[in-house]
Amino acid sequence: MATIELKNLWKEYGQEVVLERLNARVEAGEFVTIVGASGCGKTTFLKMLLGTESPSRGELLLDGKPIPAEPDETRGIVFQRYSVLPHLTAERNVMLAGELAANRFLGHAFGEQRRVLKEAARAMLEDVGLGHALDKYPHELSGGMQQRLALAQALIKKPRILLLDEPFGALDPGIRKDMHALVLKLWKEQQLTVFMITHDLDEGFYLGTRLWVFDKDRLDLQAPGAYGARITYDLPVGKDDRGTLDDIASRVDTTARALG
Amino acid sequence: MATIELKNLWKEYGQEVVLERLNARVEAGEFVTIVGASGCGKTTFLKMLLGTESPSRGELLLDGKPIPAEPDETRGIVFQRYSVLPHLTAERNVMLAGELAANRFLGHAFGEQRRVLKEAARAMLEDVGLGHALDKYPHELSGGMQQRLALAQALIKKPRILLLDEPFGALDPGIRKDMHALVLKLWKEQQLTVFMITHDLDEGFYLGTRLWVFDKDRLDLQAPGAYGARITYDLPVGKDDRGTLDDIASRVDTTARALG
Amino acid sequence: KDSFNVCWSIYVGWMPWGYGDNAGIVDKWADKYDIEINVVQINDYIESINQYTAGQYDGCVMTNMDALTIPAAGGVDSTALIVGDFSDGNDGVVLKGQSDLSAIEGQRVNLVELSVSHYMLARGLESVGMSERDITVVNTSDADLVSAFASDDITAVATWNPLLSEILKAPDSNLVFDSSQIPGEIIDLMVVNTETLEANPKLGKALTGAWYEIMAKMQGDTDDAKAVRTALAEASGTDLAGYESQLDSTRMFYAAKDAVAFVNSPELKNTMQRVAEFSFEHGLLGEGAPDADFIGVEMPAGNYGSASNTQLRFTPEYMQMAADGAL
Amino acid sequence: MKKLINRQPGTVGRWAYGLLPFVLIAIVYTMASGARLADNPNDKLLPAAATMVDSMTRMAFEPSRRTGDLLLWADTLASLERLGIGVGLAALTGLIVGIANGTIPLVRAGLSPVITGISLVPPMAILPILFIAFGLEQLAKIMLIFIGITPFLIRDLQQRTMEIPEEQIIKMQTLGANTWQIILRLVLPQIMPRLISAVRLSLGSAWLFLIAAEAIAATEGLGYRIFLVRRYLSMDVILPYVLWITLLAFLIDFALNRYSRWRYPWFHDRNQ
Amino acid sequence: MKKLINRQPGTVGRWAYGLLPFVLIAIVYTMASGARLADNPNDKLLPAAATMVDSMTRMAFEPSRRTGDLLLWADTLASLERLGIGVGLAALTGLIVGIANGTIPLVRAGLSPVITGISLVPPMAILPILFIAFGLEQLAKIMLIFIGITPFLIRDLQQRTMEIPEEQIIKMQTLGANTWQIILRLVLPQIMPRLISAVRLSLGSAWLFLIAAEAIAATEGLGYRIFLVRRYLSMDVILPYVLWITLLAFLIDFALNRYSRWRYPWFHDRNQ
Ligand SMILES: Nc1ncnc2c1ncn2[C@@H]1O[C@H](COP(=O)(O)OP(=O)(O)OP(=O)(O)O)[C@@H](O)[C@H]1O
Ligand SMILES: Nc1ncnc2c1ncn2[C@@H]1O[C@H](COP(=O)(O)OP(=O)(O)OP(=O)(O)O)[C@@H](O)[C@H]1O
Ligand SMILES: [Mg+2]
Ligand SMILES: [Mg+2]
Repeated sequence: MATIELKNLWKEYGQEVVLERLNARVEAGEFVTIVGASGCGKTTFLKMLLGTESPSRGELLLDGKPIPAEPDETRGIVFQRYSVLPHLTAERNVMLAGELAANRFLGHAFGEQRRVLKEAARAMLEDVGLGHALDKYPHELSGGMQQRLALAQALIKKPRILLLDEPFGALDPGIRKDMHALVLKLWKEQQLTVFMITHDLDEGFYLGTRLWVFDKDRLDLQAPGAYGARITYDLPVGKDDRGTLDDIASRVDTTARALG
Repeated sequence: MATIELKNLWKEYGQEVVLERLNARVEAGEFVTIVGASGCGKTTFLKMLLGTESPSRGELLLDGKPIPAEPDETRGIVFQRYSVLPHLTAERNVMLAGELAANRFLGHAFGEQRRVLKEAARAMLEDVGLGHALDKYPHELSGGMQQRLALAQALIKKPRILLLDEPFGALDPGIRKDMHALVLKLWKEQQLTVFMITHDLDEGFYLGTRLWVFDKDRLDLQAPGAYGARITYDLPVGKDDRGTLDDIASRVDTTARALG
Repeated sequence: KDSFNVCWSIYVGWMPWGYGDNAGIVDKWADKYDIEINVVQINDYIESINQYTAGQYDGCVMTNMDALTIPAAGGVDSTALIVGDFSDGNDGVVLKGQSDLSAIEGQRVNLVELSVSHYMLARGLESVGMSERDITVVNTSDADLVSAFASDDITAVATWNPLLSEILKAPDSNLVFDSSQIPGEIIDLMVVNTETLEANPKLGKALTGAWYEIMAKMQGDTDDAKAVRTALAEASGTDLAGYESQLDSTRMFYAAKDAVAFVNSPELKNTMQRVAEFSFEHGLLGEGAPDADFIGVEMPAGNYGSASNTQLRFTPEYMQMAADGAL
Repeated sequence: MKKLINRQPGTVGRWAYGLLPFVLIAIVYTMASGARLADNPNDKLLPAAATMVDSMTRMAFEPSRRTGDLLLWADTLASLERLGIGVGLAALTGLIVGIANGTIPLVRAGLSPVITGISLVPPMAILPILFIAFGLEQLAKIMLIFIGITPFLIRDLQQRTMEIPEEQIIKMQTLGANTWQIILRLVLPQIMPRLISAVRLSLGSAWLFLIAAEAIAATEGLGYRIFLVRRYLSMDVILPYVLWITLLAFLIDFALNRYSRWRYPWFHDRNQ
Repeated sequence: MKKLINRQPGTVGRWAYGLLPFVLIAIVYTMASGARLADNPNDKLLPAAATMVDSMTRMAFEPSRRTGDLLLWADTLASLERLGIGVGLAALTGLIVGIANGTIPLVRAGLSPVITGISLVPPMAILPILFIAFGLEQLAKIMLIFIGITPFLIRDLQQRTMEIPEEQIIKMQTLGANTWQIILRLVLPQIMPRLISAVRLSLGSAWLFLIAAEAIAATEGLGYRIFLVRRYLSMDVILPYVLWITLLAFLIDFALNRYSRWRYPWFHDRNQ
C-alpha cells in the first residue's frame, strides 16, 4: 500500500508557473477527487504522479522515495480518451497486461498460460458489464463501454495507485452514474489509492473520501502565468454542507473566466 | 416571424428508424430545448430543420410551406465545434455575412460599405464580450470565447430561426452559466425562434420556454433500430416540479444504457 | 583469375555478341581455354562503357572515339582486341525538308552530344566549310531521337542506325551527309583491359575465336546464315530486312585478315589523330589535358601522342592468330 | 433549385459522368490517329486500334521466334518480380527504420537528419554510382526502386508512428511493457495498415524507377520492351504496354486496399 | 535507468547524433576514394575532394570555352526556370481542379475516375506522345513536370478539400453564401496552406522529372550537365552537382515551409 507525500512541490514551464507550493500527504486507500478551472494544472499534477512530468522544485514521494520518473505498473491510468488500444478486441485489451508479463520478449502468452489469462480477462469484463462484447473492437463500443474497458484493463494489473483524468467527461449523465457505482465497487474491492480529476463538483463530492480544489489564490490578470495554482481546499468529503460547495463553485468559476 | 409545423414526421436511414411520428407546432419566438439519450436522433431532427437532411415521411413546414431543402440565411446555427472559420480573425468572422451580401461575386466589401460592416461587427463583438479579441484567430481563443464568437457570427445575420446543437457541451460549468445569460439576452432582443439541443436536463429546464424530450417509447433490445424516437414529453417550462425532472432523467438514462 | 565479364550494347555491329552468348559459342570457346566468360547485355551504351571504365567489366564494345575519351582518358589502359567493322553509312545527318547539308546553317541539331555522331557532324560541317559555331547542338538521348523527330521542333538530327533508318522513313526527311563519306573513321571495337589481357591471353584468344566463328555463321546466303541474321534482327527489335539494310551500311570484317589489314594500315593513325584533336577541342580528354596528343595511342603503323601516357592500343595480334587458324 | 454544392448525381449519373472522359479520350485518339493514317498509311505514331490489338496478340500469345517466350508474360513476370522485391525491401526497411525513428528519441536524433538529406537526392542523378555499386544485374534494378522510395517510406512511417497518441504509449508502460514490447504489441500492429497506405502512395514512383532501371540494363521486362521498341517508334506495342502497366498499377493498388480493409477493420472503420 | 523510449538526448547530444552519420559518410567516401586513386591516379569514379572543388570552381567562375557562360549558374537558372514554371502550372491546375472536385459533387463524379486513371500512367512511358503534342523545347520539359505531378496534386487537394468540416460549409450557407462564395471565401483560403504542403511533397518528383526531361533533350540545365558529363564519367562534376541539387531542394522546401508558417499562422499554430 502506498503513501504519497507532496513537499513544497512546484511545476513551471519556462516562465509560466503552473503549480506552486503544494503540500499534502495521502494515505493508502484514500480516494482523492480533484476539481479546478480548466488550465489550472490538474492534468499536470497527475502527470507528475504518473512520472511523465517531473517536479521543477520540491519533492513528490511514494513511500518516502521520489516517485519513479517514468510510468510503470505501480500506477494505472484511465484518460478521457485514447485509453484502450484500438487494434485489439476488448478481451485482448484486458489480457494484454498478463501477456506482457508472461513473455518479456514476445509479449504473447501461449497454451495453458494463455487460457488462464483469457479466463481472468473474461471474469474482469463480466465484472464491468462487458461480458457480451468480448470480441468487439473499441470503435464498435460506445464511449461508456470504452471507459469500462479502460478500467478493466487498468485494474487487472492490480496497480497500487489508480489515476483517472476526467474519465467520464464525455459520457451521458445516466451512464455516468453507473460508472460511479462501478468505480466505487472496484476501489473498495481492490483497496486502491485513487486520484480522480473531474470537471463536475457534484461528482467530486459524491465519489471521493477527500476533495482537493486546485485554484490560483493569487491571480494577476495581466500575466495569468505569474502565479501557480495551489490546493486551496482539502476537504474530507461528507462533512461539508451545500454552502461550501456553492462557495467553491463560484471561486473556481471566477478563475475559469479569468483564464478562459 | 416563423411558425414551424411537424406533421407525422419520420426519418429512416435504410432499415434503421431514427425518428417516428413527430407532431408538433412551434410558434415564432418560442425557445425549445431538446434533451434525449445519445444517438436517439436529436441532431438528425436539427438537420431536418436546417435542410441538410430531408424527412423520409410526413411534412416539416415553415410558415405552411415545406422547409427549404438546403441551408440558407433564414436559419442560423451554432454547433458544438467547428462553428467559426479558423482562417479569419474574430472581427472578420463576424463581418463575413455582411461581406457575402455586399458583393455576390467577390464576397468582399470595400470602402464605406466595409466601414459600416466593421462597425456593426465590433458592436456585436462588444455585446458578446469579445471587444478585446477583435484581431485574434479562433485558435487563439478559448472554447467559451469561440462559442460566443459563433453566436455573434450567426446572430448578426438576423436569422428567423436559431439552431443550437449542444453549443456549450465542451465548456466549464461557470463559463456555461455566462453563456446562458448571453443566449437569453440575445433571444429576447432579437425575438428569435430557438431550438437548442442539450445533454444537461437542468440546462434544458432553465433556458427554454418549452422542453422536448426525445425518447424511444417502444424499445426492442435485440434491434434498437426497429423503432424510432418520439417526442415523449412536451412541457411548457416553469410549470413542472422536481418529480417530473427526475422521472424524465431516469427514463432517458434507461434508453441511453440500452443504446450505448 | 579465370572468370571474366564482358558487356555489349544493342547496335548492328555488336549484335553478334548476343547471338554468340545465346547459341553457346562464347561458352564453347571459353571452355576450350578453360576459362569462364560472362557476356552481359546493357541497353544504355554509355552506361556500359562507364561500367567498363569503373572496372566492373574486363571487356566492352565501343567505338574508337569513345575508347579514347572514356576509358583511355580515365586512365584505364585499354586494348582494341577485335576490330569488328567500321561505319559506312550507318551514321548520318538528316534534315527535314532540305536536301543540302549547307542548309543546316543556323539550325538546332539534335544529337547525342560528344558521341561519334557529334564527330561525324563536325566532319560533315568541315566538308562544306562550316564549323560548329554555325549551328546549335542540342543534346538528345538516343532512345528518344526517333519519336522526337516526329515533333515539329526538330529540323536536323545526326545519329546512327537503327535510329537513322527509322528517321529516314519519315516522309519529309533527307539524308544530307553520312559516314560513307568518311569511311574508316568510325570504328566499332571490342575493347579489353590491357592489364587483364596481358595477364590472361586466354581471354583474348577465346573472345577472338568465338567472334570469328559467329562471323562465319552469319555471313552468306544459306538458310542457316539467314536464320542467324533473323535472330540478330529480332534481338535488336526489327526484322530481317531492317537488319540487313543496316548491315549494308556497315563494313563488317567477316574475315580476320581484313581486320588485320585495316589495323595495320597507316590510315588508322590519321583517323586517331583527327579523333584526338576533335576530342581535345571539346574537352573530352579531361580538363587536365594540355593538348590533343596528351594521351598516347599505340598502333602498328606508328604511335600517336605521348608515349609516356599510352592508354589505348590497337593490336592485330589475336586477329592475326584467327586469320592463321592458330586459335 | 439547390445550390451547385448541394447537388448530388444519382447512381446512373455517377457512372455516366465518370465514363464520359474516358470515352472522350478514346474518340479524340481515334480521330487523331485516323487523320495521321489518312495522311501517311505507314504512320507509326498513333496506330489504329486494330494494329494495337494485332501487336498485342502477337506479344501475348505467339512465342517469340528468338527465345520461345510469350513476351508479354515474360516481361510482366520479370518486372513484377523486380517491383515486388524492391518495394518489399523498401517496405521492410521503411517499417523498421520508421518505427525505430518514431518511437525512440535517441535513434531519431541520429537518423532523422541524414534521412531527410538523402530523401532530397534525386536518384536519377546518381544512377552511375548506383550501377557501379550494385552492378547491372537484378540487384541494381531492385536497388534503384529501393533507394527511390525508401526515404519517403521511412519519413512517412516515422510521422505516423509519432502520431500514435502519447496516451497509448503511457498506457502500455503502466501495463508493464518495456520498450521492445511497446514496439511489438502497440506500434507495429498499429503501423501495419499505415504501411500499406504508404506503399500504395509510393507505388507510382516505384514504377517510374523500375522503368528507368530497365531502360538502362535489362534483357526483359515491361520497361525494357518499351525502351527497345521505342527506337523503332513501335507505338502499336508501346501504347498497349502503357495501358497494361496502368492496369497492373490499378490492380495492385486495389488489392492492397482490399487487403488492408479486410485485415485491419479497426483502422478503416474508425476512420470512416 | 529509464526505458529507452523515455530517454531524450540533450541539445548537444542531438547535434552530435545528427551530424554523426554525415561525418561517417564523408569518412567512408574519403577512404574509398583514396583507395581507388592509389590504384589508378586517373580514376574518375570517386574523385578526391580537392578535384571536386577544382571542377566546381571552374564550373562556377570560369567562362566555358565553348559558350562563354558560367556553366553552373547558367545550368541552375535554366533548371530553376523550368522547375518553377512546371510546378507553378501544376500547382495552379491542382488548386483549381482539386477544389472543384472536392467541393462540387457533380464535377467530382465526372473527373475523379479519369484523374485516378491518369495518375497511374507512368509519364516516362508515353514520352513519344508528349513530343508530338508539346515538341522538344522548353514546353516539353515543363509539360513533363506538369504531367508528372499534377495528378498527385489534384488528388491530394481534392482529399484536403473534402476534409474541410461539413459544419463550416453549412455555416457559410446559413450566412447567405452561394457556391462560388463558399469556394472563394472558405475553401480557397483554407486550402492554400495545404497546397503548399502538397507542393513540398511533390517537389521530389518534380526534380526527378526535370532531370529526366533535361536528359532527353537540352542545351543547358543541371540534369543536362549531369547526363552530358556522364559520357566521360566526370564524377568530379556529377557529385558536386548532385549535392548542389540537394541543397537547392532543401532551400526551396525550407523557404516554402517558412512562408507558409508566416502567411498562415492559423493553420500551423492550430496543428501544433
Ligand atoms: N508541455 C507543456 N509546455 C508548456 N506549458 C504546458 C505544457 N503542458 C501544460 N502546460 C500549461 O500548463 C497549464 C496547465 O495545464 P493542464 O493540462 O495541467 O490543465 P488542466 O487543469 O488539466 O486543464 P483541463 O481541465 O482543461 O484539462 C496550462 O496553462 C497549459 O498551457
Ligand atoms: N448519415 C447517416 N446514415 C445512417 N445513420 C445515421 C446517419 N446519421 C445519423 N445516423 C444514425 O441516426 C441515429 C441518431 O443520430 P443523431 O446524431 O441524430 O443522435 P443524437 O441524438 O444527436 O446523439 P448525440 O447526443 O450523441 O449527439 C444514430 O443511431 C446514428 O447512427
Ligand atoms: Mg486536464
Ligand atoms: Mg447530436
